[in-house]
Amino acid sequence: QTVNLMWSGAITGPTSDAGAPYAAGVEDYCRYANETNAVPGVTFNCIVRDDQYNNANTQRNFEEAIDLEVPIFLGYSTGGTLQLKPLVQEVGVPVVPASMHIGNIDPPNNDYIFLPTTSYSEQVIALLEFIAKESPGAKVALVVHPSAFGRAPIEDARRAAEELGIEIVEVQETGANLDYTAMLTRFAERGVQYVVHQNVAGPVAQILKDSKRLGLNLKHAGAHYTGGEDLLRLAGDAADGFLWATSFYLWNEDAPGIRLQRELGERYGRSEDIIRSVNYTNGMMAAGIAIEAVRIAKEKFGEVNAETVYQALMEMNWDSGFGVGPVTYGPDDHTGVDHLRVLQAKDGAFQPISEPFTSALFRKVHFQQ
Amino acid sequence: MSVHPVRPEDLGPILLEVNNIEVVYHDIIQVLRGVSLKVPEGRITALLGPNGAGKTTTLRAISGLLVPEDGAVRDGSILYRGRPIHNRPPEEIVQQGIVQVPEGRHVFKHLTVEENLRVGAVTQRNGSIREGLERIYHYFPRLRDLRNRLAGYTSGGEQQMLAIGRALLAKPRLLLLDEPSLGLAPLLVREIFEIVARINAEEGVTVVVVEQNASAALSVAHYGYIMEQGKIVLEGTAEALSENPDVKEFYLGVAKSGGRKSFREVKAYKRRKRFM
Amino acid sequence: MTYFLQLLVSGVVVGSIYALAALGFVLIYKASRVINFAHGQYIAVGAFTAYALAVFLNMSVWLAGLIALLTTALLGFLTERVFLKPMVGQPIISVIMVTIGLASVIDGLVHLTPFGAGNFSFPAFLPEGGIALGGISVSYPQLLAVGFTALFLLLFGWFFQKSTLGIAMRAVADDQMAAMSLGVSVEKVFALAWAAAGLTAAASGLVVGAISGLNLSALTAIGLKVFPAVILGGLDSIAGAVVGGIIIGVLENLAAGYLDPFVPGGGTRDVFPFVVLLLVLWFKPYGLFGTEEIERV
Amino acid sequence: MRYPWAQTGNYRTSYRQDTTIFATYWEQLSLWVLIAALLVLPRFLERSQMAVVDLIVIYAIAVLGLNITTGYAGLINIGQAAFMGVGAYTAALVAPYLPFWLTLPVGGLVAAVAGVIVGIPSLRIKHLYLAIATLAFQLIFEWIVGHSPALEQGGAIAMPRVTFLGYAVGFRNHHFFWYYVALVVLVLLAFAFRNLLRTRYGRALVAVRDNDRAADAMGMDPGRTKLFAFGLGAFYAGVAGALFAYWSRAVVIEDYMLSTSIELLAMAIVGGLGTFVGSFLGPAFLVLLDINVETLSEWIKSFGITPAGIDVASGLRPLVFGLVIVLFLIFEPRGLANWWRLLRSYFKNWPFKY
Amino acid sequence: MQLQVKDVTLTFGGLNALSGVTLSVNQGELVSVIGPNGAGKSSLLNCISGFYHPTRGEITFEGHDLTHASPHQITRYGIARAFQNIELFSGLSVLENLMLARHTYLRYNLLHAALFFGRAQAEEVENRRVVEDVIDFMELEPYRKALVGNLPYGVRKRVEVARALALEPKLLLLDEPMAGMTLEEKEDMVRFILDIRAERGTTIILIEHDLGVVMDISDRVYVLDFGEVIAEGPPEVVAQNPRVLEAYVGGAV
Ligand SMILES: Nc1ncnc2c1ncn2[C@@H]1O[C@H](COP(=O)(O)OP(=O)(O)OP(=O)(O)O)[C@@H](O)[C@H]1O
Ligand SMILES: Nc1ncnc2c1ncn2[C@@H]1O[C@H](COP(=O)(O)OP(=O)(O)OP(=O)(O)O)[C@@H](O)[C@H]1O
Ligand SMILES: [Mg+2]
Ligand SMILES: [Mg+2]
Repeated sequence: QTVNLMWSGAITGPTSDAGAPYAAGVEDYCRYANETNAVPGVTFNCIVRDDQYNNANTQRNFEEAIDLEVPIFLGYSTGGTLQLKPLVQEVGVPVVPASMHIGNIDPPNNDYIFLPTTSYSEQVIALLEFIAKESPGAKVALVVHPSAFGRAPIEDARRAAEELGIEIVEVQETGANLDYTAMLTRFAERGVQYVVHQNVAGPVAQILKDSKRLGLNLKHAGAHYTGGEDLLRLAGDAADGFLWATSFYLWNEDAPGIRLQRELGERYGRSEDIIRSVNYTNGMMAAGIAIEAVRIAKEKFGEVNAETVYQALMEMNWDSGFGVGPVTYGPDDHTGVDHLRVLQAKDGAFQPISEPFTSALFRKVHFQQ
Repeated sequence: MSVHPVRPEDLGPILLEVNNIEVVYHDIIQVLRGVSLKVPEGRITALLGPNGAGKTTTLRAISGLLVPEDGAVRDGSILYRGRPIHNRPPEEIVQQGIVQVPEGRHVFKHLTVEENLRVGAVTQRNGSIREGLERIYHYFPRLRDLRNRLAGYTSGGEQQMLAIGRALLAKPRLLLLDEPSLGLAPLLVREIFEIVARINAEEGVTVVVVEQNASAALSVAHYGYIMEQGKIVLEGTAEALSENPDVKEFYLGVAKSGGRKSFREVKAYKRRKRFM
Repeated sequence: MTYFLQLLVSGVVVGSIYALAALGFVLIYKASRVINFAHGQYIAVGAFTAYALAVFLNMSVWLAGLIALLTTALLGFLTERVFLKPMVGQPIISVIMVTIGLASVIDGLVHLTPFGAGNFSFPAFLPEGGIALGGISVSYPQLLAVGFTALFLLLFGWFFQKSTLGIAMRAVADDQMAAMSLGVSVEKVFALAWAAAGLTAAASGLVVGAISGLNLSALTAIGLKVFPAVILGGLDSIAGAVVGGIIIGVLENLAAGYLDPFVPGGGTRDVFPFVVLLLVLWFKPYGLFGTEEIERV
Repeated sequence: MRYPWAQTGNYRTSYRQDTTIFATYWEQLSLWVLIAALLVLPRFLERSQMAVVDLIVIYAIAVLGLNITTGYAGLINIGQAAFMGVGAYTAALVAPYLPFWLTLPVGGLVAAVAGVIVGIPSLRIKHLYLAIATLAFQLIFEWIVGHSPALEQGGAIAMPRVTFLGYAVGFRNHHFFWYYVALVVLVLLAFAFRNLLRTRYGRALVAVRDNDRAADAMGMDPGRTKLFAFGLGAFYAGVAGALFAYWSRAVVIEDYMLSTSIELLAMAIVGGLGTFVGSFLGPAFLVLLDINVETLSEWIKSFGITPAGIDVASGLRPLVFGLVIVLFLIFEPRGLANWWRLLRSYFKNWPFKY
Repeated sequence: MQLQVKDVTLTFGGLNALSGVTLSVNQGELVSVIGPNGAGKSSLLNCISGFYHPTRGEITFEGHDLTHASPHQITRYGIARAFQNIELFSGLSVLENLMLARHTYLRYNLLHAALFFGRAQAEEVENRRVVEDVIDFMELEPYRKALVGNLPYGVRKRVEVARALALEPKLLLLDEPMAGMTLEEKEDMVRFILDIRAERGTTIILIEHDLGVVMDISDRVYVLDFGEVIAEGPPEVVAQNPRVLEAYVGGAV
């Protein structure tokens, strides 16, 4: 039996620096699954589509995927996923986006969308908790990407800051600029101590470099897509001290998923840059979730379709080896890996400075739990 | 009048020879149908004819400026000092000493008068531009006063002077003038033709001038051709042409009685039925 | 006060990058009245060529930069020959669309190399840090930007005002046929303009690469930032490109410094230049230094 | 005429006849045949193919508008996607309160107002400067949406599911339903387009393009004519945008960004700028081309010969898109419409060669 | 008095194209304006037709103030012009060029136009008839559907005049309608001008460098030099004025 899978994301266009390795991850894991016969009796036909960060393309791809009767769809952007929500709800095909926007799994129309890991909101709140512990009452600025992706955690972050007794002095949206002097000096003038980023690596690196050049006493932290090897490479030693929250293991750690990633990357001729990319890991995990769900569905219901895969996801508890915790879903739990760690850049590498944990504060401010 | 009609050869060595050329625009519109003419060196040759006869086209064929108009010489040849030059790129032809002053002046509106002149010197390798400019200002003292004015803001006559001066800076041996009197007041027409005659006399520059204003052109020219519908229909020395009765009536506007025709009379002999 | 000065200084620095990019843009416009929407792509090509030479072939970044300048100039020259030459005499919209198509073609080609996605950074080739003047700091890559801009400004300024070839280039823009009648080779002029534009584009690519790393979309985006600068300065003015670029850089920074706190979400620097652009177009349609279209009836 | 169907040439014997669009009855007939074919088309296509057809129809509406502004009035507009966006956001805001057939014109009208506002610079500036002004408008539009909480800052605003004559439009019939809606809208707007262009409105547009000083001397206000051109072009875009919103079930800023504006321009050019048929051929060609290049690159990739890290599709799509534009401009500046013309005259004269 | 130009001065960055020009034209007159190049003849016409606005002075036409009016307003008052450098819609046919001149006579609205029904169609047909008459009058029948850009120069000049005529003006401004024409074509043009006047009583202001034409057909002549009127009167009188001879002809005619 052949099962079609499709990923649609930005290999080109905005955010392609994350999208390209992500796509590679999806592709390679799929291949691996076929080679190792991961689901007995099932071959996967994995289609990887570049939607150029354009929602019309995403939608077209998604609809084609439905015609191909994919049991589960791998998505990408925040905008694209938010747009698809009503349709996903209508057709009942599970979707795993790369975007960790909490809005994807908030009502309405949220039944079939599953985040692979903790949300941006949770990551940012975890960082705020960390900051509050380090310097109580700290003044914080939030710098975010000018898109739905960037704005995702703002509301939750404000509420969390209130709870934590720290002050969010400013929220700034910023894409790629050549210079951040104005913003940074103003932060400094207003007594900001920490800058928390929800962005992609490029702008963050530039901000870190400017911050260092200006000799400002600012500490920086950021959510999943801000960090990783890209940041280290672009910012150089300006990255030192950067705090990073993510649910993934890093390429230089000894985790089962990472070992697999290295092996596959080398086997399929990926460049070292890709192999080290956390988004490569990310893509592998997304593909992994899909394939694992298909495996469970096949094993349990004997047939693979959107409905059975959805049922499979509902009871999934898969230790992927890529994330710092198991991927678990349930009726009230649409985040896969519920744990995350805070890491810090030092001498050109990220070192974990916390154990994996889940943020109770996040649950409190977001779900009022 | 002499027994033999004077031929161009009699006026000087032939500098340029157009042999039976046919010119086609856009690969389909044939404009010249076998035009032949000879230009004696050191003389002024006039080319007259009604609108659309193909005078401009003939000049363009010589100077290579058919290219930007999507035209080409299909048949025949153009020999300059015995060497073929038809269908060569214009910059090459300018370098050999043939410069055309286009119809309608075409000054560079956004350049100053002096900059306009300097463009004329672009093909001059090492000659001093200063010297060339002085020469132009000698012929056209008015341009010296206007040297820093944008050419777009000068009057029609000044633009015509500029266009001629600009061409002279390219040190032509053969200057092609296309309707230099177009839109000029009588005073300026005369001034321009006087200067053309002086340039020809003082520097020995050979000139071909295309004109609607036949009397002005024939007053300075040595030899003339008359062209109609893409063909040369008449040629001769300027004097001979001025005496020709057809030329007199159709080009010089002389009435049968000998005096000037009045425009008031046109109504009488061309009235037609209409419906208004 | 230092706050203001710091904004001003870094505004000038960023502005001179825009100015450098705008220069190349203006060169093409000046000679051929073409707006080049592929300018950002040339910037990217320049930067990636230098990177490839420096990293893959282990050249010194300086040498790699030099070769990149020349290669991009050659690319400019070739694109003119291949794509723009057949367009002579076509309406402006067609020519604009050719450059847009060209941008897409170059994008596609870059995607067929390893540079399509991802972030890269030059090996260090400038000393660490920078100079600090009374509490205002400027890094070496930023100084490089200012230096390049000044250099090209002087070079092209002289060229267009004083050299015969430069004047002939302006003449071509004014009236091609008349220029041809005087022996100016229009083809050569266009090709030269595109080559020069390629050269300056590569220079901006190098500078941007040095300052903020290499990323295809970030590099090509600079091609858009050029518009406010050239409109402000005047589409066909070399000095205007530089002044316009610098003013836009400064205004951007002042907007970011003084407006952002009052606008929810901030980010005014991204839009402010374009608002300025519209205002300039309204009050001074030909910019500060652009030549006014002479229209007589 | 006794046998109108036997008519082969263009016999017009009165001024009134000379104002008709169709020279021959054959042409009228073939138009009806075409419309009939379009009506039954969905019977032969899959749902996902219909999605593509819908897209073409919707873009064709926007391109018709662009052809008014840019093709006929000669005002280069690099912000047509923003006008679509205005229509789409308007639709999203009013859709909960209005039936969809009212939402569409409302979207168009609001876009038309935006068009007139954007056209204001055209009162003072021309040509490329104007082109850049529209570009600025496009970018300012993107920024404003990004900063408007009421528009979800560019995030998704879901469009309500439409019920028509008591029948709810769902996933299975979504594309079929919107196909018919879009088709009706297209036919109406195309009809208006053709008519407008042969009246004083259309002539005025062409006049300001050709020579706005002379137009002024003819007693038409060039300023108002340009604003009209922008307004009308934007109206078409606005309607297209509103349709696009329904078609994609949600409004997201990414669909109305600069790249879309450029694609629309490309469609107009490839179709043949300022031509009627070009407004349909261009979108059809480029949309289908893109899909086929995608398929092609997937095919190439299936051989596994491309080096890792290089995505063929990502490279080929912009490459082919750009090449098509450039090649068309160089070799067939009059676009597909010209091929169409040649083809038609071939059939008209058949069996003769000329 | 139909047209009154009072003490008009026009300045371009310090340069006075016109200084204190006063001029009046009566209904049905044919008035010529002559003068050296750059004397300000075209500028004067541009002031009357609204393309330039005088720096000082005022212009009135049948009680309408033209001083600050825009060209399209002035056209509606009944003034039409032909340009010195041909300003046709070169991408359109002769017919379309002339139909454009009927713009202000067409009154149907956008809805009529979009449906092309009833009023729109009727008006189009009606105005088409007027245009055809003009085509006939100017003997342009063979070129009716030809693109203007491809026509010979002389014909294009004629189309310009025809287009102005299609506006059915009360005052017609002609800026060098015969420049660059052969004698024969000039004669044709003169014939048209005389006929226009004879058949329609249109007032005409003519700028022309060909003194022969001017002297033969004008009722009155104004001579401009350096933006000032240096002479005015019947042609025979003006032709004898020594200032005119010196400034314009540089000696005897
Ligand atoms: N670029 C062109 N494309 C097509 N036809 C052209 C072109 N240039 C000129 N023609 C045609 O060629 C014919 C001759 O034109 P040409 O300009 O040579 O005449 P001319 O004798 O100089 O007339 P004039 O006195 O009006 O300048 C005319 O019928 C004209 O329409
Ligand atoms: N738009 C303008 N800007 C600046 N100067 C102008 C403008 N229009 C005309 N001029 C100047 O005003 C003066 C008068 O020009 P105008 O065109 O009226 O002369 P003219 O008498 O019509 O000459 P010609 O017989 O050559 O047509 C000239 O010096 C001219 O340079
Ligand atoms: Mg001619
Ligand atoms: Mg004049």
